[in-house]
Amino acid sequence: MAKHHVEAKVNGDPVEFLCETEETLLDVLRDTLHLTGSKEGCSSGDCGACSVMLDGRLVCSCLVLGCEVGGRQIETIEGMAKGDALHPLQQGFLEHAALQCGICTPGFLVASKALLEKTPSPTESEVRYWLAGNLCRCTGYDKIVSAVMDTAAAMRPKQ
Amino acid sequence: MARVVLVGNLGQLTGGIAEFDLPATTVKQLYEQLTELHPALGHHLDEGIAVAIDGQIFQDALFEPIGPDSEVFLLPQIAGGSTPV
Amino acid sequence: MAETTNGHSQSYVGTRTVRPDGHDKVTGRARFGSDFNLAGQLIGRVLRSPHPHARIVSIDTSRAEALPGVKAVITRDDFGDQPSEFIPAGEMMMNYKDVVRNVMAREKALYEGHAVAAVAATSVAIARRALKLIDVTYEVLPHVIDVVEAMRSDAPLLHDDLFTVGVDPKPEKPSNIAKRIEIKQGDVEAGFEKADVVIEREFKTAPVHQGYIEPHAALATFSEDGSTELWTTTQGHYIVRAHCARLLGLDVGKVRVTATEIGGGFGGKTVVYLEPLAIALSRKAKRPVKMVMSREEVFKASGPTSGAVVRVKMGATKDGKFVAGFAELKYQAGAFQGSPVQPGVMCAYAPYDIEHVHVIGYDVVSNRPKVAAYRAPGAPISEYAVESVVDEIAKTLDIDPVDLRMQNAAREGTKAAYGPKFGPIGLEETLNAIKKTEHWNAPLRKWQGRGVASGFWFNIGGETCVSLTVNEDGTVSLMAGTPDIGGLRASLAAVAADELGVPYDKVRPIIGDTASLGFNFLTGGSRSAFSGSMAIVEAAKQIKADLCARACKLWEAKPDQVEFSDGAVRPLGALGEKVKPMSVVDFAKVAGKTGGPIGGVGRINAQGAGPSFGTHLVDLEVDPETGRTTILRYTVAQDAGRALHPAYVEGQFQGGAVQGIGWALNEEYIYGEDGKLQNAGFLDYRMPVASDVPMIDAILVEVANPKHPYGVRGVGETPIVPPLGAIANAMANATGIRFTELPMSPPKVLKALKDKGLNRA
Amino acid sequence: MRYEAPESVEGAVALLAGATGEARVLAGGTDLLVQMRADLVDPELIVDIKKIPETRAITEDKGGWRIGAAVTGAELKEHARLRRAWPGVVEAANLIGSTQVQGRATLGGNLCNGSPAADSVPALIAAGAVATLAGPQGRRDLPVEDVMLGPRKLALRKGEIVVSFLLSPRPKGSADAYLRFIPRTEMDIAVVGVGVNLTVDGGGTITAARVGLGAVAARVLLVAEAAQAIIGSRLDKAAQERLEAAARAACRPIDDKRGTVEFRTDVAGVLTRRAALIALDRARMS
Repeated sequence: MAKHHVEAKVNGDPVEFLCETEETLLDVLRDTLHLTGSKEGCSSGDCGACSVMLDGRLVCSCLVLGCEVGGRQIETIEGMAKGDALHPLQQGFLEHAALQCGICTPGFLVASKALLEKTPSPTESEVRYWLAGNLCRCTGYDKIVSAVMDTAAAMRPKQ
Repeated sequence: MARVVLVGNLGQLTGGIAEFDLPATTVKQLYEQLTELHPALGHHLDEGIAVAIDGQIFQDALFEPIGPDSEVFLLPQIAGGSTPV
Repeated sequence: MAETTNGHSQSYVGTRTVRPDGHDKVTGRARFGSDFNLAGQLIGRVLRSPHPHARIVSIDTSRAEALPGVKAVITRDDFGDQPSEFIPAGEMMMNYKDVVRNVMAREKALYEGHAVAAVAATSVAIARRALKLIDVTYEVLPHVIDVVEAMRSDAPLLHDDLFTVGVDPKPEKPSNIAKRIEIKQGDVEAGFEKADVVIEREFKTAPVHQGYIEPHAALATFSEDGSTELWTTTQGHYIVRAHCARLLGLDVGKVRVTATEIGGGFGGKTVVYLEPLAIALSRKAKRPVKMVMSREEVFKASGPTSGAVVRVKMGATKDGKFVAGFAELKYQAGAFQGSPVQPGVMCAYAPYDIEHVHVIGYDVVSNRPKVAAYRAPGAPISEYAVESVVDEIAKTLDIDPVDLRMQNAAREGTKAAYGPKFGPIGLEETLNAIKKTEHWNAPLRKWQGRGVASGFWFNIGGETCVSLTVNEDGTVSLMAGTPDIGGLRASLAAVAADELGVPYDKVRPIIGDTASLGFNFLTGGSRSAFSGSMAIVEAAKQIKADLCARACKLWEAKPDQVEFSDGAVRPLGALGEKVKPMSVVDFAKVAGKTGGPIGGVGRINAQGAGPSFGTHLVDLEVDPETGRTTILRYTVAQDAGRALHPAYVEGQFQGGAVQGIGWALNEEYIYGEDGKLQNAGFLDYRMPVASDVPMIDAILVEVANPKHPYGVRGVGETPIVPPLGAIANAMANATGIRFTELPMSPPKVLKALKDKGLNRA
Repeated sequence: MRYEAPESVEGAVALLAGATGEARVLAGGTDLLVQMRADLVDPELIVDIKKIPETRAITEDKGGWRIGAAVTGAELKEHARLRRAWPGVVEAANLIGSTQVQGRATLGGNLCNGSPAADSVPALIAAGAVATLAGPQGRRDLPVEDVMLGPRKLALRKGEIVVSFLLSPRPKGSADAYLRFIPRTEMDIAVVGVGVNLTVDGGGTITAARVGLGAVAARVLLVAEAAQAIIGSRLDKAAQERLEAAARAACRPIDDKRGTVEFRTDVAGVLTRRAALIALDRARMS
């Protein structure tokens, strides 16, 4: 059958694309829209490297069909920095050396941003459980968790 | 004369002799003298061998000097991140 | 950071600078293996054997070739056979007869997932359909998975031309035992005579995968004249070039390989899988071909490290002196010979000063994917077994386990169990550091336990080539040829900045392709920061000498009237009144007038890699009713020689520790009776997730390596050596039971507790 | 492969009933998409039910709760009143996968995937949840324990879908709890899953109970013997031991990559006791 014609918003910009039913949102982002910041580590929702926001919900873009996202808002790592300024989490990851190889970093950043928008003052345990769907094999998570906690503290309005 | 010790399986190529005293002043000379004594060692020395001179391990270092009373060990090469065979 | 026009004396080495490649990696801009595309590219896919062991009777590709959109199909017939000879590829000794068979099965498929054919098509969907149209006739053969079964004389034989090396006389019958190796020191039997306590145990470890999050990926384009370009995610693009040129009969000089950003490797990206296939498909299709492995393919067809059976027998006097150590190691190599049993043998007793040592190792093939290197290849397995027995000796003699290690620790001048004497090393310092932690004395509750273990890795140097170029504005371009897998560019840029006295942010480091620099051995063996910084010092030396020479000409001075210091050539003595110092920036402005471009190239075969020792301390808690283990607290102390970038050194310690936690508790390759892998995915291959682990305290011990200009030691591999033993020792401390099989997964732990009637809170 | 996203139950049923080849319902997609990638299924038609308002709603229904089949775990968690009424059901749903999966995975999908290890199913069974199905012959209600017959085998007829689940009103002094065993802290499939729902009288004696056991048999079990073992007790040591024994007796597990028969059986007893104690605490405080 004919491809699906889909209109959606990615990082605030209107996009239009054609896709087969079996193509995932991740396939569309990477191969059709050339937004390769979202990474494919497993295609089964187990590694979180493809994390994006879909209408404000954190999801694995490998577990969403491209044809499902008509009329919806998608936010990817490419939309995280605003203008000249990195998002505080991006800056925090750099300063804490919270990345080694960097393949999991976009997914961790998107997921961490979602956490802080929901829970501005997470405990270490909340951070670890929220990020349990994002695999990192390099860092042992230590510096990632510190980066998220410290950035959260820095982002909170000071009393 | 430098004291030369073969570690591991290399000894099997010298009929079990694992220790030598040789007048070599470089790794290159050492290889030549050993091959002279035990031709079977020949191509094994060209590949996959590390040389420890007075405790310092060298890999592929033909011109490394050997002192008159140096203690030299021939070891299987360590490849670390790559798999040694 | 303030920039001074006339030289610059700030030191960056040893500080926590932001990595130069960082912004690209937090914004999604950085391009990893599968992020590269070429106009007109085809998609390549691999057909893999469903059988663990089968003769390939015939392969009929005609139906696949007839499918519209299919542009090329390759099989064993597209690769010339290779003679059985071990030749050095970089530093790795390889037998290309095996390599060519591993990238594409020839006579037999030797493991489930073994590549049998590959297609290139205009879309993923067509490529997938094409695979289903390739008709392969297999003659299924009996298979063998377990290492001990594979060693039996009646075991199914993988290679009828494999005769055990290292036994005398040479065996008449082939077997699955590729090699027997041995190291001896003193007289181990006499040693055991002197022992008051002798403990002997047999241990079993499961194969574990490196678990990098980025699957293998390659993009190749081949021109009619044989010139080839390849983009691939690898730890060593020069090694990839060597392998591909050899396997496809190409001139090395015509193959240009670019290492993309690499999403983890840990040793697993030191060999070729997709690369030769992508080039062969592109050669046939005359179009670029892109290939990316699925996660399932990564688990089934790329190298885990060995599973093993290890027997250890140690003897000590009643006052705690180790007098004899024996060990027998049986390592799985996978379908082709070449397990890391050699370093396993050499590392087993390396941390200790023992007079009598005898270690035997076997390299054994079975119907599993060929093992690849994994962080300190071979060492974690044998050192886990020894550290477990050391812990039992401590308990038996009622000696503090750290004190016992201290008493027997290798130190400068100790004759290593593998032969030579150690230079300056830091094992005692790491033991002291651990003993000084608050962690060491913190209280524990019921069902909680504490364990300690030490570990050793050799580290290597090797061939390295880097270039430094001073640009017209005085900024510096740094090119290295070893893929940056965890912050290398930050370390090298700091060294270059300090050597030339320019600001860190004026040094731009990149990883060059194989056409841009001389041969570089791969990123592995904990060598890239060690060797790379050495080569940069060499390149900077050339630049300094050149600038001094130019200054002499400009100032009409003698060489002894000038010196390079703090980023500038400075006039000495009386000359100082006549002329002002000239900084690197000043020279850059007049480069053309004074002789042309300014730059240096460091070409070295780095020697003098210093071993790195580490000691790990772990607390854990066992749920006696379910056998579940929780890691409560973890401290790593390791000798870094000198940490060029402390944060990334800590990162190596922390990452290695957590990989070790996974190895110890939950990671394993699980095979069914049918010889097929049952957990080829992140769901059931259980790597630690963020909520499984605590913070990992990292203590940097710095015992300078005298052979390195900055005192650097490699740090990347040692951190995965101690965790297995430390966690096993903590389990023994928590439960009173000595576990001798990894992983210590809940069913095994609960069974052991139940057998002792301990499975109640 | 066809993709349809009807906006009414009738539309979805008509599409599925009319399908010539293999047809699959798409809710959260966290199982279906993985199976498609792995070439385990290759449906001719995919019917996305998320555009049907009825499958997406959580509504109070005569003191009880009606939960749409396509409501996600994250949405359940954010529903404070539902969480207070049925903590066990909500915590079970919240154990399905990662935060990312929580944003997609649904109660209906978790049940209709037909896995004996589905986390939310033992809790729904313990809760006495009833599934409302719609098909070509109209609607019918089926207790959740009767929906799944075996691995990947459901009692649904051709063209039938699960529209919603009904949780009955809570009598005073009742509460539920769900516990599962996994080797890691997250991201694993349950090796054992236990839902316990019980009611206590003023004196703290258990007057009613239901126990659902997952991953220990070919389907999720409703274990009446386990409930009988504690009804009339105050969950004293003796009752706890009877409960454990009953739970273990009900297990008919298999050895597989996730656990052995012995391990699953032992842990089923332990978790049933622990879940019952949590439910009891909650019931007494309610």
